[in-house]
Amino acid sequence: MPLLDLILAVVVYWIALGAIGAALPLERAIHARVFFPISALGGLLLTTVGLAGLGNWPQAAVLGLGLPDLPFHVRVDPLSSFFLLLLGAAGTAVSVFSAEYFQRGGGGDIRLICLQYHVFLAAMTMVLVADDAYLFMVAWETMALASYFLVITDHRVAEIRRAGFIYLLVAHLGAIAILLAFGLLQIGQWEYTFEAMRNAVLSPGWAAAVFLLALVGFGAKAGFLPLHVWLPEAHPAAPSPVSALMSGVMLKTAIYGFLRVSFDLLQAQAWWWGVVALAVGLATAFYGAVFAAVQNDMKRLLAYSSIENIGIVLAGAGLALVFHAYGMNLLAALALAATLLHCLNHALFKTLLFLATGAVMHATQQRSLGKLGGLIRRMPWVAALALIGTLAIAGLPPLNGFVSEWLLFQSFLLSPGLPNSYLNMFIPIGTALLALVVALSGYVMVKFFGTVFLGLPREESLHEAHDVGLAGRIAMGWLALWCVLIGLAPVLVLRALDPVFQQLVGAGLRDSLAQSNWTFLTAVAPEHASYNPVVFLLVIVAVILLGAMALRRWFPSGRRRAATWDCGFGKLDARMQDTAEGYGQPIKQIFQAFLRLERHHPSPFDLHPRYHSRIEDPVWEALYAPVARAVRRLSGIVGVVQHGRIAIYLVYSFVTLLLLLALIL
Amino acid sequence: MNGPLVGQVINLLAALMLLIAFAMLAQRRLLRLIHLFALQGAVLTLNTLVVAATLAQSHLYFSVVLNLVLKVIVLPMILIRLVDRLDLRADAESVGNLPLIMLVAVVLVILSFNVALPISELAGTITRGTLGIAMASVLIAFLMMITRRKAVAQVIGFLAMENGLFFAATSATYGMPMVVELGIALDVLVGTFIFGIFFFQIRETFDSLDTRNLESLKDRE
Amino acid sequence: MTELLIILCLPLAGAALLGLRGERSWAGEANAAISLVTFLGTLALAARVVGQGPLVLLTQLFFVDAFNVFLVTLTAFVGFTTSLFSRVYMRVEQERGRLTGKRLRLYHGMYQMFMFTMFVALLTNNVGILWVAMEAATLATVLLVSLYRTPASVEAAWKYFILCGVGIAQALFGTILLYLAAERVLGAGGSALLWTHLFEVKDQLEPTVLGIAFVFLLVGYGTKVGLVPLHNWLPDAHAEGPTPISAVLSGLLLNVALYAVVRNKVLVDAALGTHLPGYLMMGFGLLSVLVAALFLFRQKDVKRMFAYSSIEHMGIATFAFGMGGPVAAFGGLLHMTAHSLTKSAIFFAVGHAAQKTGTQNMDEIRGLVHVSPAVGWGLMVGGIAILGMPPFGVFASEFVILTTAMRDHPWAAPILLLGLGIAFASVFTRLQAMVFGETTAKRLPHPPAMLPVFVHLVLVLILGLYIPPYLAAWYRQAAAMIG
Amino acid sequence: MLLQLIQGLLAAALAPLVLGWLNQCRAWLQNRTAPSLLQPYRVLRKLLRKEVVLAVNASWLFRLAPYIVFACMVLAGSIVPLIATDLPFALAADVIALVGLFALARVFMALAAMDVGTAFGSLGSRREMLIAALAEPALLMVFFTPALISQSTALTTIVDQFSNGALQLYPSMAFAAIAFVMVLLAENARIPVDNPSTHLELTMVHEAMILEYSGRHLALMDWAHALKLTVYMAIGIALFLPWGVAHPHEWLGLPLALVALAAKLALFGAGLALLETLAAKMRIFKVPEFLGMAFMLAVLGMLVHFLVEA
Repeated sequence: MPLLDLILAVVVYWIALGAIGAALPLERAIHARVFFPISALGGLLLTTVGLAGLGNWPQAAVLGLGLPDLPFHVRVDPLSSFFLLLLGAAGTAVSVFSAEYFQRGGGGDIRLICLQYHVFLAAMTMVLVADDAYLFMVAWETMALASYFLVITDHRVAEIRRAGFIYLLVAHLGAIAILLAFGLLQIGQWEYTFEAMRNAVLSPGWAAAVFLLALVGFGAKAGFLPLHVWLPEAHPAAPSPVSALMSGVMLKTAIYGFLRVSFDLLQAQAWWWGVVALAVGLATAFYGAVFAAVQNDMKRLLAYSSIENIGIVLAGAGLALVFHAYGMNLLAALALAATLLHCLNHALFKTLLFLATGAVMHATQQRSLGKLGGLIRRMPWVAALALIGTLAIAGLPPLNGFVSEWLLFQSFLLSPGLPNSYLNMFIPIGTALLALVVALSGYVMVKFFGTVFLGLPREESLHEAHDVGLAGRIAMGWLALWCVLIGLAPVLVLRALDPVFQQLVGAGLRDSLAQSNWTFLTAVAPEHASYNPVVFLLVIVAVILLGAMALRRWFPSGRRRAATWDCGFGKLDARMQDTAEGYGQPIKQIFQAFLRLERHHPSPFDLHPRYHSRIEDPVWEALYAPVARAVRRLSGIVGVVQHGRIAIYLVYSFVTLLLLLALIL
Repeated sequence: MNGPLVGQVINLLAALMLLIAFAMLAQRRLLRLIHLFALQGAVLTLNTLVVAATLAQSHLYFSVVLNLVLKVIVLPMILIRLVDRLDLRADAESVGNLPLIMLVAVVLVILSFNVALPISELAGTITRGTLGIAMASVLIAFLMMITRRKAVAQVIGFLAMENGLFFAATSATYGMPMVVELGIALDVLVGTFIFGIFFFQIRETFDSLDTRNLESLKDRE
Repeated sequence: MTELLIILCLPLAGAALLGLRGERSWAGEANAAISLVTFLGTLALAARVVGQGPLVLLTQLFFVDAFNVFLVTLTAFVGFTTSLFSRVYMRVEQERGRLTGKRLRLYHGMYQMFMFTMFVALLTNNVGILWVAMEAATLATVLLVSLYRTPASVEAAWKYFILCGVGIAQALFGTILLYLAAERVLGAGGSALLWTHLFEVKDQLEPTVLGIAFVFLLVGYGTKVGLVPLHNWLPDAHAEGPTPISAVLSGLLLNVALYAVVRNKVLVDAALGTHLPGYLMMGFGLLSVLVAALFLFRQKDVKRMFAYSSIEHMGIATFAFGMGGPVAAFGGLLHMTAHSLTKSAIFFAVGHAAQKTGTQNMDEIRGLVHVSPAVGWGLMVGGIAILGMPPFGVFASEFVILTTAMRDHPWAAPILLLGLGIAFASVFTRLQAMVFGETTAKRLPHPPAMLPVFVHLVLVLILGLYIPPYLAAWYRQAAAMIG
Repeated sequence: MLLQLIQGLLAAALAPLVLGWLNQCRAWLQNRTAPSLLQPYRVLRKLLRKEVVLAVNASWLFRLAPYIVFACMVLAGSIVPLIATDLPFALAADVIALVGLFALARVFMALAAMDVGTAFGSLGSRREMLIAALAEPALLMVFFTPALISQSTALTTIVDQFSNGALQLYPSMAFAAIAFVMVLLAENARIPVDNPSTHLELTMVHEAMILEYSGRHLALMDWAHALKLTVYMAIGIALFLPWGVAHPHEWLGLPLALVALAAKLALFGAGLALLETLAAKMRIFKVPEFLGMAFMLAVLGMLVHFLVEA
C-alpha cells in the first residue's frame, strides 16, 4: 500500500469518525470513551507512515476533487512526512487524553466537539500533503475554521468569543497574504501546482515579495511578533486537549508552510531573507519569554512560551536560509536540523504540558496560578510527567529540549565562517539573545512547575484533587517517553531526518555524524564539539546510587518530620508563599520597557486595600488599534453616501451617466 | 407633402417638444403640470402621425393610436382623478432657485446635441436631426425629477422621461418593433396604476406627499 | 418546446390563481407545488439544451443556450426553495397579525408573476422584450417591498420604484441606440433586435453608437445589479421587504440584471474591439467591493448588512466578467451560482432569526444557537460560506477570480483582497455575536423550515470541493461564449 | 578510564580544601585568625552524622534534589580537564553542555527550594533563576571568544590549542577573562552578588534555597556548592592559564600537572579572596547592571578578536 493511500485513508477515516460522532446522540461518557481512542489509532498509523515516508521517494497523485482545471494534487516527500510524524505522535497522545478529559464534562456539546476535532486533524493532514495552491488554501482555512469552532466551545463567556473572533480574523488575513504569495508564484500562466511553482523563474524583486508575503501569511498563523496577539487569547480559551493540539501541532503546520515556500518553492535565493527571518525570530522569542514570565494564568503562560519557542524555530530557519544562500550547505543542514528537531521537541513537550494543565484544571477547576499549589502530593503522576516536560522545555541536558538548543547554539557559533563581515559580528550577539531567552524559559518553567505543583496548596478545594486516570497517564507517558528517547539518542533521529535535509538544502549530516558511535552527537566534527547524553545520564544515576549507598553504610542516621522554619513567629500558612505574580516580579522590574503595565496601588485610607496590576500587549496598541480606528473613520466617510434623500440618489445616477458619456467621447 | 416641408414640420414639432419640456421644468402648479404633460403627449402623437403618413411606415399607425389613447387621454385622466381624490388641486411647490436649474437644463441640451451628433449622422431616418432633442428632453425630465419634492411631480417627471424616450425611438429608428412597443406601453400603464396605489399608501402613512419625510433610512450616524 | 411552455405559462397561471385565492391556507402549498413543477420543467429544458446545444423556439422569440439555461435552472431552484421557506414564514407572519388576507393574496400572486418575468427575461431572444421583462420584474416586486405598510417599507418601496424606474429608462435608451446600430446592418423589421442575429453580426456594428449604447445599458441595468454609485435602493428594499422577497431579490433579480449586462457586453466587446466595456465593468466592480465592504462595518440591521454583502458579491462577479477570458467568465458564473444559493440560505435563516427574536437589530439578537440550534448553525455556516471561507463554493469562485486577476491585472488583486478582508472583519463580529452568547429569546411554537437552508449549504459545500463534470462542461460552454 | 575516575574523585576531594583555603585567605585579609584548612571537611563529617529533619510537606523532589545536584557537580568535575586532557568523559560535553549541566543543577535546587512552601525558598529560587538568566548570555559570549580562536567549543581542544601553541598574547582573551571572573562571582554567590555566609533574609540568595536542608542533605548541598566553585575555577584556569596540564599518553606528566593545578587553584583562590574583601554586596536590582557590564566586556572581547586578531 503506497504511503499516499494510507495517509488519505487516515484522513477519510477521521472525517467519517467525526461525522458518525456528530450523528449518533450518545451520552457524553460513552461518546468520549469510544470515539477518541479510535481516532488515536489513526494518529498511530500516521506516525508510522511519517517514519516510513522519511525513508523513501516522494509519491504524488491527483484526486478527482477540486476545480475542473485545477484538481487536488497531493504529494508526500521527506519534509511533509516529517511533519506527518510530528502530527501523528502529538495527535495520538491528545486523542487518548481527550478520551478521559471529555468524559467528565469539559464544556460544550460533545457531538460537535467530536466532529470539529476530527475535521481539525484531517485538515491539518491535508495541509501537509497538499501539492497545489487550491488544496493548500482549502485545507489551510478549514483547519482555521475547525479550530475556531473548537476555541469557542463554551461561547457563553464574552472573552472567549472575542478571542475566537480575533483568532479567525488574523488567520483569515494571513490566508489572504498566502494567497497573494501563491498568486505571484504563478507568474502569469495560471499554473498553481507546486511542481510548476518550483521551476518558475522569478526575478529577485518578485521572489523577495513572495518571501515577505509568505513570512507575513504564515506568521499570522504561527504567531511571529507583530501578528502574535491572538495566540495568548485563543489557546487558553480552547479546552486543554485542543489547545495542546493547536500549540503543539498547528503552529508547526505554519512553520511547514514557511519552509515549503522559502526552501522548496523559492530555493532560498537571497541571504537577507535569512537575516529578516532571524531578526523576527529572535524578537519573537525574546518577546514570548518576557511575557511568559509575567503571566499568572497557567494556559496563557504556556501560550506565550509557545510564541517563544516558535521564535527560536524561526531563528533557526533564518540561519539555515543565510547559510544556504551563501552555499554553505553543511552548516545550513545543521541549522535546519536544529529547526526541525526543535519543532518536534516543542510539539512533544508543549503538548505534554498542556495535557498536564488540562488534568490540573479538571481536578481543581482552577486556572489561575494564584489559586494552585502543592499538587505534587495529590497528583503524583501528573506532577512527575509534568516535571519531565518542564525539564525538557527549559532545555536541560539529558532531555530533548537541550539537544535542539545545543544544535542551534553550534550553528550560531559556526556563523563567523560567513563571508559577510557584518553578519559575523551581529549573529554572535543574536546568540547571546538566544541564550538569554533559553535561560528565561528556564525561569518561566520553574515558576510554572513551582507554583502549580510545589509548596502549600493555596485553596482548600485543592485537597480533594484526584490524579489523572489511566488514559491520561498513557497519553502523557507516551509523550514523556518520546522526550527522553530523543534526548538520549539524538543521532538516530538526525540520521532518520537526513533525507529532509538533502531535499531542502542539498546536504545531510550523515557523514559528519558517522565519525563517532551513535551516542555522540557532534556538530560538524567530533573535535569541534560533541555531546553525549547517555554518559550524562549514566554518570548522574551512578553517582546518586553510589552516594546514597555510601551514606547509608557509613553515616546511617534517622529521618524525622518537623514543622518548617518560621523564624519563630508562629503558624505558617499558604498565603505566606510567593504568588505567581511575585515570582514574575523581577522580570517585570527589569523588562518594564517592553510591557504596558497598569498598576493600581491601594491608598492608605482604603477600607480593604486591594492591589492589582494588568499587563497588556503593547503591540495591540501599536498595530491593531490604529488599523481598527482607520477603518472606522473610513467607513464613517463612506457612510455619508447613503443619507436618505432620494434627490441625492438621483443625482448620483445622473452624474455617473454624464461622467461615463464624457469618458466615452 | 414633399420632402423638405416634412423635415421642417418634424423639426418644428421637435422644437415644440423641447419647449414643453422646459415649461414643465419651470411649472410650479401641479394641475398645470398635468396639462403640459398631456400637451407633450399630443405633440408626440402628432409627430408620429406625420412620420407615419409621409414616410409610409405602416406599423407606426398602430403606435400612433396607442400613444393617443395612452399618453393623451388615459394617463392625464388618471392623474387628474388622483389629484382630485388626494385634493391636491391647489397644490404648488416652490422649485429651488429657478435660474440655476434653467442654466443646467441649457447645458444639458448642449451636451445632448454633441453626444447625439455622431449618432445622427449614422441614422438612416430623415428625422435623425431630432435625436439630439429627444435625448435633451429625456435628460431634462431626469433633472425635473431631481429638483421636485412632491411625489406626484416626480411621477410626472418619470412619465415625461418615457415620452422623451418614445420620441427618441421614433426619430432614430421609426419606432421600435411592435412587440416591444406594446410591452413598453403596458409597462407604463401598469406603472402609473402602481404609482397611484403608492400615493394612497404614502398619504396613509405620512399624510403628506412630500418626499422630505421619506428620508429616515440612512447609514450616517 | 413543451418545457418552454410549462416554464412560462405555469407561473402566469399560478399568478392568476393565487392572485384570487392567495389568502387560503393551501396557498403556500400551491405556490410551492407550482414552483416545483416549473423547476422540473427547467431541468428537462436544461437536459435538452446540454444534449442538443442551443435552441431557438417560438419563431425566434425565445433563445436558449448554455448561458441562460443554467441561470434559468438556478432561478427555478431558488424560487422553489424560497416558496418552501415562505410557506412557513408567511404562516408565522399571519399569526403575528402583520399580514391581512388581501395582502397575502397580493403576495402570492406577485410572487409567481415575478418568477414569470424572470423566466421571460432570461429566455427571450429579443433585447427589447428583455427590457420589458426587467421593468415588469420591478413592478411585480415594488408592491411587495411595501407589504407591511410601515413608514420605512413605504419609503423603501418608493425609492426602489423611482430609482429603478429611472435606471431602466436609461436602459431603454441604450436599447434604442442598439436597435439603431443593428437596423443599419440587419435592415428594418423585427429581426434587428433578436440576439441571435445581433450575435452573428456583432463585429460589423457601428462602434461609436454601440459605445454610447453600452454606457446607457450599463448605467441602466447596473442600477438593477446594485453597482455602487447606483446601489442606494438595494439596502432599503432588502431590509424593509418580507424576507422571502429579500431572498428572491438578492438571489435572482441581481443575477438576471447582471445576465442582461453581460449579454450586451458580448455584443459591444466585439463591435468596439477595444477592452473598454471590460474596464468599465471592472471599475464598477472594484468600487462596489470596496465601498460595500466599508458600509458593512457600521450596520445595525441584519438584513441591511447582508444586502450590502450582496452588493459586494455582485461587484466581484461584475469584476470577473469585466476581466473577460474563459477562466474569469467561468469564475463569474460559479460565483453567481454560489452567491445566490448561499445568500438565499442566509436570508432564510435571518428570516427565522428575526421572527424568533422579534427584531432585525443585530444588537438584540443573541445566542441563536441556544434558542434553536438549526437556525443558529444555519446562519453561522451560511455566514462562513458567504465570507468566502474555503470549504465552500464562494471561496472556489473567488480563488479562480483572484488568481486570474493576479495573472492579468495584478494591480486589482490587492484592492479586492482588502475589500474581502474588511468585509470579513465587519460581518464576522456581528455574526458571532448573534449566533453565540447568552440569550433571552423565546422559542417559536412550530419548528422553522430549515431544510432549504441546509440543502443550499450542502450544494455550496459540494461546489467548493468537487464540481461535477457535466456542470463544469456547462460552465465552460457558457464561458467560452461570453469570454 | 581509571584516570577519569581519579580525576572525578580528586575534584570531589579537592573542593572543600579549596573552599577552606579561600576562607583562610579572607580571614587573613580581614586580619582575623583563620579557621584551619580542613575545617570544611569537619563540617561535612558533622553534618553527615546528624539526623535529617524534613519539613512536613516536603515531597520526594526535596529529598532527591541534593543527590542530583551533587551528581551534576561530580560529572562537571570529571569533564573539565583538571590534570589531563584525553579523558574519555571530556568528549561527552563541550562548553555549552557544561552550561546546560549547571542549569540542570540550578533548576533542581530552585524547585526543591519552592517545594517547602516558605517565603525564603521561593525568594531564593526567584533570585537565583534571575541571576542565572542574566549570567548565561555573558557566559556564552565569554566562551565564544576562545571557541573562535581555537575553532572548537570542546574544552580539551581549547586547552591543547592554547597550551602547546606559541605563547601569544590575546587582548580579546583578557576581556573574556575579566568577564568570566564577574560571571563566576555571580554564579557562585560570592560577595558582590550574594554573601555565602549570611542568613539575612533580604540579601541571601543561595543560602535561602538550602535553608530547609539538614543532615546529610545539607552536607551534599554544601559539598556540591564547593565543587561548583572549584569546577568554575578549573574552567577559568583551563581557558586562561592552560599551561601545565598533562598531555595525552604522558604518564610522568601527571604529578607535575597535579602540582601545577594546586598552585593555580591557590593563586586563583587568593585572588578571589582579595576581590571579596575589597567589594561590598550590591543591591539585588543592581545585579542586572553588573552582569550587563560583564556581557559588554565579553562582546567587546569578541569584537576585538575580529578586529585585531582574525
